[in-house]
Amino acid sequence: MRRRRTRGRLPVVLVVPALLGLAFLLVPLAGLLIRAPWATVPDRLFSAEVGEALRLSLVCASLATVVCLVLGIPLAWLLARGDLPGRGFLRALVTVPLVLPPVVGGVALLLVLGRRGLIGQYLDAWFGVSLPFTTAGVVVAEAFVAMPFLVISVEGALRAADPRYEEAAATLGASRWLTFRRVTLPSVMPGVVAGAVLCWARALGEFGATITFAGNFPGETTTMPLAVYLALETEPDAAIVLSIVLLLVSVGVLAGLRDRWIGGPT
Amino acid sequence: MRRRRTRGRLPVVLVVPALLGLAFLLVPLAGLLIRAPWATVPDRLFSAEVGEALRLSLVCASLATVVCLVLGIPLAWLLARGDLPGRGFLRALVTVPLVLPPVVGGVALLLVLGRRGLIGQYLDAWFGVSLPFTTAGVVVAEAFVAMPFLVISVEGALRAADPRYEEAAATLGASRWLTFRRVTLPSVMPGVVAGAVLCWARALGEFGATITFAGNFPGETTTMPLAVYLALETEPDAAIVLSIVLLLVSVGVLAGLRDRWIGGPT
Amino acid sequence: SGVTGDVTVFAAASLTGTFTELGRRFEAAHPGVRVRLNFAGSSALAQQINQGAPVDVFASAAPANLEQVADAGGITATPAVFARNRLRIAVPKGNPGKVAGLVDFGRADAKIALCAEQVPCGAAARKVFEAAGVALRADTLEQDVKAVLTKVRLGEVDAALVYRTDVAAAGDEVEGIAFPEADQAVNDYPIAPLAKAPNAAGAQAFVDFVRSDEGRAVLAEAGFDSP
Amino acid sequence: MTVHAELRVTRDRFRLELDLNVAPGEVVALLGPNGAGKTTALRALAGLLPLSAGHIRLDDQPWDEPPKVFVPAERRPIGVVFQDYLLFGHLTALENVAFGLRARGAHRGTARALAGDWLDRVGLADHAHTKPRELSGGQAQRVALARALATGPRLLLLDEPLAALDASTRLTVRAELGRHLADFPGHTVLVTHDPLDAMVLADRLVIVEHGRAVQHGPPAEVARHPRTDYVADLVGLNLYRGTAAGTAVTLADGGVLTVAEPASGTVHVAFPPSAVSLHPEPPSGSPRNTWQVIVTDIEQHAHTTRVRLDGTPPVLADITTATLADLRVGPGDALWAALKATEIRTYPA
Amino acid sequence: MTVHAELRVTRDRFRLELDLNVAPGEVVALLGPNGAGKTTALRALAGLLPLSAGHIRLDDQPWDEPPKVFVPAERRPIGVVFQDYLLFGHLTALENVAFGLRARGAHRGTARALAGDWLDRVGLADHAHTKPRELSGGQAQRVALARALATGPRLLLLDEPLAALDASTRLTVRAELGRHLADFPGHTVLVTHDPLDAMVLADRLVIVEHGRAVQHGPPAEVARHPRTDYVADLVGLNLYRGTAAGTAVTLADGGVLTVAEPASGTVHVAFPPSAVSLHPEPPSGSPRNTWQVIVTDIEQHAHTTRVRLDGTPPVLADITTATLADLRVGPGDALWAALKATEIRTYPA
Ligand SMILES: Nc1ncnc2c1ncn2[C@@H]1O[C@H](COP(=O)(O)OP(=O)(O)OP(=O)(O)O)[C@@H](O)[C@H]1O
Ligand SMILES: Nc1ncnc2c1ncn2[C@@H]1O[C@H](COP(=O)(O)OP(=O)(O)OP(=O)(O)O)[C@@H](O)[C@H]1O
Ligand code: MOO
Ligand SMILES: [Mg+2]
Ligand SMILES: [Mg+2]
Repeated sequence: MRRRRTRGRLPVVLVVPALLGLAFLLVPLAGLLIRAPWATVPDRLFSAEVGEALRLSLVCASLATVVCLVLGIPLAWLLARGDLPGRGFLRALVTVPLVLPPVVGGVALLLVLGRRGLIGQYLDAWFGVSLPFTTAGVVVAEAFVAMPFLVISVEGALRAADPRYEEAAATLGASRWLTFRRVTLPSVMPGVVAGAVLCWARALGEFGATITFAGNFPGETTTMPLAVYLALETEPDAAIVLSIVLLLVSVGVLAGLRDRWIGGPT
Repeated sequence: MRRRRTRGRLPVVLVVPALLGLAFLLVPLAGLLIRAPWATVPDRLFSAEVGEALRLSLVCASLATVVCLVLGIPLAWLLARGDLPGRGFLRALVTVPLVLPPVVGGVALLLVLGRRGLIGQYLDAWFGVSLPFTTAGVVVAEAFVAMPFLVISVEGALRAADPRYEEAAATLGASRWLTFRRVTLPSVMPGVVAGAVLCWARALGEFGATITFAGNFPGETTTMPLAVYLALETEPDAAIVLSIVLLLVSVGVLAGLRDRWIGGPT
Repeated sequence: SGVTGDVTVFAAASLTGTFTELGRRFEAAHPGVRVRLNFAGSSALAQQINQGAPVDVFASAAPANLEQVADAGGITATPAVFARNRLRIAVPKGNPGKVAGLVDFGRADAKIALCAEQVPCGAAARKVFEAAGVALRADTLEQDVKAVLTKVRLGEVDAALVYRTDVAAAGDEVEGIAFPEADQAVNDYPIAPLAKAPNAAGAQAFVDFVRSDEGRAVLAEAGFDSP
Repeated sequence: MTVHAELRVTRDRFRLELDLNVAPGEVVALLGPNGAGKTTALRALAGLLPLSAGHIRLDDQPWDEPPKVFVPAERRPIGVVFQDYLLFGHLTALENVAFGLRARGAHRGTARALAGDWLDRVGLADHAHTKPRELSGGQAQRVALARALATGPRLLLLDEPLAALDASTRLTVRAELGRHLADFPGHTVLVTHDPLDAMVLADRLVIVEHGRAVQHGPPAEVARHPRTDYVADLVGLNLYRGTAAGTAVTLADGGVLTVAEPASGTVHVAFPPSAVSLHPEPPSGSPRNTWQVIVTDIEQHAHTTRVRLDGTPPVLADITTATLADLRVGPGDALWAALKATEIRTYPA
Repeated sequence: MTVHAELRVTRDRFRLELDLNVAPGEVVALLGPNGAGKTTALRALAGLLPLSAGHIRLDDQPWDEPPKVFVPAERRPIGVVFQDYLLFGHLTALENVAFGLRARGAHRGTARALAGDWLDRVGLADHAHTKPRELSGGQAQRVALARALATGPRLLLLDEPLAALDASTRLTVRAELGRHLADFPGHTVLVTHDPLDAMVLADRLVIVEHGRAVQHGPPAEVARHPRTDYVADLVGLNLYRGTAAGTAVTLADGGVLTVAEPASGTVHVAFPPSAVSLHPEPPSGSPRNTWQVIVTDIEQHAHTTRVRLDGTPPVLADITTATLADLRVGPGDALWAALKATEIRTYPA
């Protein structure tokens, strides 16, 4: 059967800016694609270093996202539902790592978790744990920068959700924790997915805080953005190719996951 | 009357990670605050350059947020409600500027909107408009980097909203545009606010794309993050002070606005 | 003099302090002239220039970046080297790692930061290691000298190689240790007016000013060697 | 200017196959058990659910004709009251009602004034500036009703518009709705569980079960010839139109009934067949209404017998089988019908 | 083990001041017009709305006592059916019903099995795996009912649990609910608009208007001595408990009534006062039930007169004032009451 248009015409006032917005986001990428020295792409794609950087990027961004989900969703819930004093102020504070230039964020992390840092000195002295210059450090830096995205997205979703369903759960004897797990969380899933996507993508592209806190050592802390940045110094074209590789992989992962998460049984 | 606890106890399983998350975000800032050379703060705060950079940052981030709202909300709507083919793929593409290391984003913008760029050459030749190295260029760079945050947050909120209210509006004769303005948008306001906050904060902290696309001219394109970068070159402690100034202002603005937007009559 | 209007100078980030001062002095010497300074990494500046940025003068931290512009036809004049910089060993205040010379960089217990090879100070570091016959070893390869210096200031590493100028700028938080092989890797800072400079006269005047005695004095005070 | 609809919708395990024709000014009531497909049919008419086959036309103007034509909801001149209200939470009651008027181009002031009138009519003038969340269930439903009526639609679709109303409000709102529907030149489709709502408000009933019409026709017709016990039980109601003067109602088709509540003007009067008692001789005692009738038909239902009687007015009576045996009557026999005035409900028409 | 509640809640312009006591096993029905505060009262009992003053206690266990005690909803052993269902959209019908059981610690398998039973009881075994969005309005309400009942609460709060059900389902679900409430050792508060639901299901009525109780007491009591016309109109119903055998129902307090539908076991029988006709002599004809009665009281209402009559059983009759004049009777006079079997509704108790 032919597909009929079963909704009203899309309004021009919305479609025009939407397409402009799309163009604004996508045309620069087209610029990169046009400029890329395609002949060298296969070489680079299969070089050991690039492979390693890519793997490291994906692993660290994913771990950072997990950390953000584990800590960030409860935090969002606390901000949206807990009756805390000074909630508005706390909420504003949570956005701070967003505003901080990433390099300063890295410095802040060093001040706290570095070898001589507020907490880091004890970590080092008592447990012999030192985060800077390690892969764990990359995860910490990425999580620090990316967490606000998750928290704010999820909090927005929580505020938009109808709290009367939570009341219904309470009358069925569900504790706030069970209510959260079985009622609240499923109903804000789209917001959580949106937040996780933002978080993962931001972590994947993170540069400043990572290099400042975790340094840059191939195979341990050199993620793709770091490789791209350094390549820019000497071979700008190579940097563009690396960026495109990063983009393709991230688009592939997101397009794949989205279908799983969202197109699923819901 | 004394305040009674009228909801169940907050569950530990949520509160503990929430507080950990909060600490993770806030302790590094405490590190910065402890380390800052407080004696010099007042001097810097009232120096002409810092004032100018701050003003420029606030103006550009706000303009970029406006651009993102105007283009991004329709785009989010198109992704959430339009029956486009290949929607999942488009949605993944929209996140791309997030993943792109910002410096590469700046290069991409130069390739497209620079004086020799794909589009920029015509802008220059036909209208004599050149975006790079201007304040407008800062807004463009910030908007490019920040827009995905808005789009993804708003799209998440749109997906979580009950579409039957839109159906009700349609039966009352409302076009999709009117429905969007008067029914959909108000009901996803918390998501829009969350997105706008993310967007504004990200724009405020934007560094890589800005310095690459718009350059670093004091009074014209030197926003606070660029000033912080320059300060890092000469006086690292000053960089921390500048960052703290940026943070305080952004927390102030967000805490202030939030109350207006959210605590209001809704 | 016949210099008027704006002079737009793109200068390497490591020149932030000195060129800000030079710009101020140039404006004082040429009333009515405004020096517009754009500081960023040399390679980013080269990119911007090649994409058509309206620039009068380019001062780079390495000859390679200036050559990129020259290759693209942006510079026709012969670049002049206006300053030189040498490496120094930088250690945190009090030298907790007890580092005395380049040989200590090979110690397994010492945390070391160097510049990445892709940036000039990294290339220079490689040369001095070769000259000293020490195997190059590092815990981190940073994107620029300032990042290396940050690690030293915060005590995250026990030793690093940075430029003399950086040690000078870092004040008493960082101690510098000179070493003989530094002479093997002197880094040249070239400057040139752009072929399509909107203000050609101003461009030439600024280049001349940087290379004048007054200019050299400012550079020397920051720790640069004269060419 | 008739609505012609052949509704064919497939939804997972459920299939709707319903033909509907609604003449201008006509009110068609859909009655049926839960899950019969009444809401589904309304959604298809509203343009919220595209047909899989069949068609919907207003006169010769097609609204939905797979695989080609589909006029979206906002371009159909309709008004809908949803089963769960769907009031806009961020707008006040007044703004909710004004919404449709504004959407159809009315000026702000005009729209608000008209909306205010409508709120007044449903008895909520006091709550004009209340948000839906602060309305009680019944108040919310009345706002929804006002919102749908305010735009003066050509096809009005009502999904249980009176279900959440309390007895007294229901009477007022039903009367108001009846008045409006009587004046209303457009077409109305009404879903309801309440046979009385259906009988009083509708010109024609369509009884739906399992997605199909099991019977349809004018209320009196359906009541007189119910096809199944289910229908008989559902629509068993004597209903007349008449003119009231005090407690006397002169019926349009002959006969006078005495009622308890004085009224005036055109009214509906209704009473269940079970309220009518039959006597071999003129009865004495409290029943105010007694008149002679002739048995035309006797129908056996599960536990009762429905006797169709001719007279002024003609009437249906439900009696037990035992009574029938006692009375020993058959078609053609004469009897006296008795009916207490207090059994008769009067509704302004 | 009694629920004592002094409910004092202030909500913007609305103020609730309602005292409620519910004994174990007792069912209290709140009746009242839209916006009277019935839902507000339920929310306070459920712990979803803290009192501003007053108290709620289960026996001597305090649930809400401003300014100190407040037991949150999840720690009150309650079950609630909400006026707009509030089913969890991401769970199937079965999972919705199992939710409360799981929350109270039942194992997955046990919870699902029990939930399946409950779905079966409300006639939705077929829809166990359907999502709420795909249920019709009435189906959704039945799932909500099953969900609240499944946890075996000590205080059951029902906000119009039968409102969206069609006539036949309503009968089944009402009977099922009645059975459950009769077995139920806990306390029940029921909000309804339907006086019949209230009379059949409740042991005591509380009539609420403008946030205050205007009358309360056992249904028969309230029906016999309505304080206002509104109440008289609302609860005017003759209601008896009895044992059915075929079409004969032997009433618990004496008397036998013939009904149309055969039944067996304990039943409620109900008929409106308007169904009772009064005669100076034993009437002949269709009415199956005739018995002698003595006038004890005559009460004038707006358009009808309610006559209280003693006999076996005692009965209320509504007649018009004109009839009263014709009959020329006063307290102490003897009359014959007549009632058609088809007028009597029978409900399994
Ligand atoms: N979105 C849906 N997807 C699949 N099936 C659905 C959907 N909505 C309803 N149904 C099914 O379609 C049938 C008809 O539903 P509908 O809502 O039309 O019933 P209804 O007659 O309005 O009942 P009620 O009187 O209870 O409101 C039901 O069996 C229901 O389960
Ligand atoms: N959240 C609220 N804030 C302020 N006022 C409210 C709120 N909810 C309800 N009210 C008001 O309180 C009064 C009582 O409402 P409630 O919902 O208890 O009525 P109800 O008796 O349940 O009516 P219905 O039978 O229509 O459901 C109403 O006048 C209503 O407008
Ligand atoms: O141009 Mo640089 O910042 O000294 O490498
Ligand atoms: Mg329905
Ligand atoms: Mg209510």
